[in-house]
Amino acid sequence: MFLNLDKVTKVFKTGTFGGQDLHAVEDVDFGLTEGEFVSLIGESGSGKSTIGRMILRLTSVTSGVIEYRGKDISEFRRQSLKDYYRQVQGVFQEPFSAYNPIFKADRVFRNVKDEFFPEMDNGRWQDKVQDSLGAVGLNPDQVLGNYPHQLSGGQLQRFLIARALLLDIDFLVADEIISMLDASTRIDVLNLLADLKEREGLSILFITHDLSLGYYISERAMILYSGRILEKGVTEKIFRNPLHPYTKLLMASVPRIDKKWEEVEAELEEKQSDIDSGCVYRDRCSFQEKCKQCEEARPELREVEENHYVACHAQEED
Amino acid sequence: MEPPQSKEKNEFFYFALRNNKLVIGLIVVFFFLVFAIIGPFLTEHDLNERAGPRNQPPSAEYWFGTTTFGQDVFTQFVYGLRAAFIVGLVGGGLATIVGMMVGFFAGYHGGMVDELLNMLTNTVITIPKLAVLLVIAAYLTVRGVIHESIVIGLWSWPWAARAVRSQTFSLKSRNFIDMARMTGMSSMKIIWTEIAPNMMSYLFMTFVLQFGGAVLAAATLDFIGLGPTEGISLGLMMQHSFNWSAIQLGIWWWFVPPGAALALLVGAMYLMNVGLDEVFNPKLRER
Amino acid sequence: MALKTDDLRVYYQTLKGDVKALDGASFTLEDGEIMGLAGESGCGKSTLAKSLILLKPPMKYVEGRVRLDGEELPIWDDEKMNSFRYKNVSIIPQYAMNAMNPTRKIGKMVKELLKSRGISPGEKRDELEHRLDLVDLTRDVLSMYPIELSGGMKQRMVMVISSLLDPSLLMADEITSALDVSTQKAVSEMLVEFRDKDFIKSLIFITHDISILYQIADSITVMYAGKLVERAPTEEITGRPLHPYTKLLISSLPKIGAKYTEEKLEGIPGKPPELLEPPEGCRFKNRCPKKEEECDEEPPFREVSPGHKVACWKVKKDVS
Amino acid sequence: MKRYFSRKVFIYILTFFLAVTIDWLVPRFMPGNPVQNMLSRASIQSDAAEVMRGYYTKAFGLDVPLWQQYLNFWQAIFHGDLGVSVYMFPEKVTNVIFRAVPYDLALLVPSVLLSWIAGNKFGAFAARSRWLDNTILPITYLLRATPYMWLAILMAWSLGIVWGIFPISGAYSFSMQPSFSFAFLVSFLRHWFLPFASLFIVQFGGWAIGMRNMIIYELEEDYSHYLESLGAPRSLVRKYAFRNAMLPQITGLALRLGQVVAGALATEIVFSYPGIGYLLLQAINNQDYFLIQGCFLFIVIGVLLANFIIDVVYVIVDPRTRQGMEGT
Repeated sequence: MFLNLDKVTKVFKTGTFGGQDLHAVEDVDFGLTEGEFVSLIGESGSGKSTIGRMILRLTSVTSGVIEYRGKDISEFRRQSLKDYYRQVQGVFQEPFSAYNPIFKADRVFRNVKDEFFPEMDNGRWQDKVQDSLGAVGLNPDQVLGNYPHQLSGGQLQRFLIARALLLDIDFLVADEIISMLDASTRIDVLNLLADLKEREGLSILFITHDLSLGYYISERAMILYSGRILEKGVTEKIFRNPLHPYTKLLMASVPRIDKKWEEVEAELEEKQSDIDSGCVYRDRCSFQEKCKQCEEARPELREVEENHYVACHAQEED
Repeated sequence: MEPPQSKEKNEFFYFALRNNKLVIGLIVVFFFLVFAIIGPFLTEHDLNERAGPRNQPPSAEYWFGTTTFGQDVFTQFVYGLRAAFIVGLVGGGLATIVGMMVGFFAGYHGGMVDELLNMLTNTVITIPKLAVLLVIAAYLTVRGVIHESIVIGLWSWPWAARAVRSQTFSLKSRNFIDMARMTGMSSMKIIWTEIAPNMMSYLFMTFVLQFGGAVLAAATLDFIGLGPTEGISLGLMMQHSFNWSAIQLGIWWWFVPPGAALALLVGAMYLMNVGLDEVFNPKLRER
Repeated sequence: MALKTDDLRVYYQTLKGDVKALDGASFTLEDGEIMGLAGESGCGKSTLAKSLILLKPPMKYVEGRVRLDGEELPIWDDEKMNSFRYKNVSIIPQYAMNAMNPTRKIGKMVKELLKSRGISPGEKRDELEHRLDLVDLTRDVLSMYPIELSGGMKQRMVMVISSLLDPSLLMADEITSALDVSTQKAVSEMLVEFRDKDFIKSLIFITHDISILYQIADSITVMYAGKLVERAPTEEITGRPLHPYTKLLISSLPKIGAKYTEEKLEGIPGKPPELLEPPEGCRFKNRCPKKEEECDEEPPFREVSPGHKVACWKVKKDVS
Repeated sequence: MKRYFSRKVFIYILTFFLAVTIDWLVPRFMPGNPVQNMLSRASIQSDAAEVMRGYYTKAFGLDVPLWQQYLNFWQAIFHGDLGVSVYMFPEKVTNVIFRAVPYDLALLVPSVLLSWIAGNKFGAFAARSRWLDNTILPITYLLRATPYMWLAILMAWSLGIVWGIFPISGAYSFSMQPSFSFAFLVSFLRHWFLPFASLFIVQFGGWAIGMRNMIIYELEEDYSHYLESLGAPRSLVRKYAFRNAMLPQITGLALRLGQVVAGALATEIVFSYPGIGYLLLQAINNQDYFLIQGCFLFIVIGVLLANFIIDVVYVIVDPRTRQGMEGT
């Protein structure tokens, strides 16, 4: 495994004075092989962004280990951390907020040069910049020298991907990178990610709330709810045969343009996040056989068919 | 839908020049600044020299009249104005810088660092400035304007620190900080190259307020006798006039100019601050 | 006919000049109709909603007439407009999460709001509670502060408040974009129910997400760069879009079951024009694959088949 | 909630501890022997001086180790023993202070409260009115920037000397003794008016500006726009904005009230008004360390109490703080 998460947990202190604990991510295990495109699908508050930020070392891990090429990433310091960032980068949801509004957009490139390539002469650097802009489908003459507000959301996101490409990355965390973009441009950015994976052999962790996007683009998918992975596996299998009731509910409520919402009588209560033991999904579960186990024990992720896992007691019997 | 926003510099000047508060404030401050700089060259008298007859009302020869000791009020006034600018710049500047440092570190690092710095800030806010000044006044039998400015600066930073801290806190959650962190930059460098430039306008406004506050604080200290033992200041002029019964004797030209200058100068500073706020924050503009 | 707008133009005043955010909108809305208003950010859809209820600087009324239930809406006159607000036209704003005064208990705020509009809160008490039940909120929320509610709860509370006086026209401005898919569905369905129960006569539902409109709207209107480009019944526009922009927009949406490796979707190259100085003629022409010379002249927004209006020269040819 | 307050209390105790330590340091920081310094300033007869020297050397405890002196100081504080004043020998410092406090209360409580109410009303009224914003508001900026003592001097000179309407020195006529007679009351009020008015005017400016700036922010908040969209009259929108803008002003009020004990140093000096401020000046001029220490202790306690009250009040009036404490 090239990236591996082992029982990763993140607990936030909430309340201004740190009175309560919020388990944003709980015992998450998964791995990524080289050149793989994996989707992490969940609603807001599911902990999906926290997982991305922990992989990027922007948030610390409360317990558990994240390993990159066999090394615990929490042990990286200065030089080794820099080496890590040379290979692993991230792009986030809000295109404008990733740029310091008072500087020109190219500053993100200059920062990369200052920190990683201080010796490189300017001519060669310019060539490198042109190459990576080309790789993300931007015309350097149109985008260089502009302030962030003069560029469109789609351009800004491509710009950030180009920034990552300046480093010889082999892993990219893409956290909701198209959800703020306009419909007419978002699909192109998504296609770009897929192209990069094909062309450069990048591994990509694609974090999204949108099932259809996850399906469109990824080889494997993980469904996250309240900090736990409820179902994971090969994308087609999950979509064709969703086993977890939550996955089913998600499938039912995604607005689609080809099918109307079925008469799913899923009156949705507010999420209950204060479940301390038992299945995190039990309060909204539509399964009649709400067995005792769901109250008491957290279901473990089990493989129900080859490369298809689910964490649900109801699936354990057979 | 928002109209397209543009942050170009000419827009700043466009609104700055059309903001009456800012323009008037600037003119007044600039006027006093020029006065403080060239004033001393306009007078041939020394500060404490007996320049003429006692208690002379303003005249062509003694523009602002003379004191009970025959000193030229105009001379004292222009030197006092200088002292006010020094206190404002040094005291206000120091308070802004210390507040900035504390605010940056507390806001950026959060957690324990934040807790400790917060505690320090609250403590400094509660302990009266006078108590500290008294200790210092007792210790330094010879004090100048600079000493006074430093003490004021070191004791007025908490308000600035609180403001800077909350600003830093909100900037910190923006993604561009994450982008910088993902180049392996040190937190010091991130603070200086990413956060601080974003807060220039805010820091400047903080400084303007601190400048005004320091000038007023110094005037009060001077008036109650904890001010400089050497030189002159606008506060000292008021103290002297009061102590030598200028009120009862009706020597108004001795105490009117220093107070009026203070009120106008600091008032202009406050006005400027509100004007700047309106320029930087489109929501506050006049409608 | 519930609402009829005629060549409505509302600009934003900026330093560099007027941004022509809404540049001539004419449409009619039938009684009981839910109209979806779709388009990219900056296309003027929110401007349209805001101008129908609270038109204030930097927005500027330029021209156009609006009639609601046969009566003229004086949208350019803030004072006169006041008697229509809430009672005849109402809005669920984009910022529904922050729409309630943080330091007032919700029930008290509603009471004061009603009183200020000359309505006795006692009279509306039952109706209010009834509607809380409908949107699945307990009555306790009335004695809570907004901050004690979750995002979804606040959203529903604002829905109840905004529709309490049974306005003829309700506008929902991007209210689902910040919500999770499951909540999105619930909120949208509740609005349909409001219409079915005759709380409101008609609804304009604004969103950038056409798939939601497909689920709940009777008709869809697509805007581009300050202009209406297409308007038709929902099934018609999603099944047989005529304007090139609508076509491209719909074909770029990933469907569940579509996969990159099997069927690569395409976006629309280019970006919308600056509305400070929009180009002459069709505003989509620079991105349009079918662009021809005649596009330099502005295409009229005409009916090409019953209930289906399009602003495109090419469509005329296709049809005739 | 509990955690929140226990932490707050901890900070207050820490601050109090620090303040008392500084207070203790004041005389000890002096170059030379504090007792000697003190007595040389107070011109008294030599046999009395001996008595005093003996008393103060013992009181300061200069003959025991420093840590012992420090502990003794704390002990004395808890016994309410702040020593004996030099300047008013042989009166106890606590008595001297308690005699001054009523004058501070009489002067400052009305001036702070009235200026707060009037300033807030005016600031809210002036906000978003182009006409007032350009005419009267600049004047309030000037008021806020006016040094207290200067306005006091101006008023004393014009109303006191030139027109002779008000007396300008003391809290009542020198020829009178405090009593509950009508004549005394008139005299008291006449002496009270000028210091009160000068304090009121300057503070009025500060409150008015604070309120104006706050309310403009509130009027641009989403909840205000929502009310406008639903056709709520201007009065309701403004009422809500005003209420929310008041919250920071409450903090300001409490802080200011906390300083009531500190008096309005400069103003009291100008009018020789016998509050703590005036007392402190006398103490400083006479190097009366026990009195200085006592005054500061009172000031610090006042400030700390006021701060604590704000913390409690805030939790009650602003639901947002409550939520933060319980977590979301």
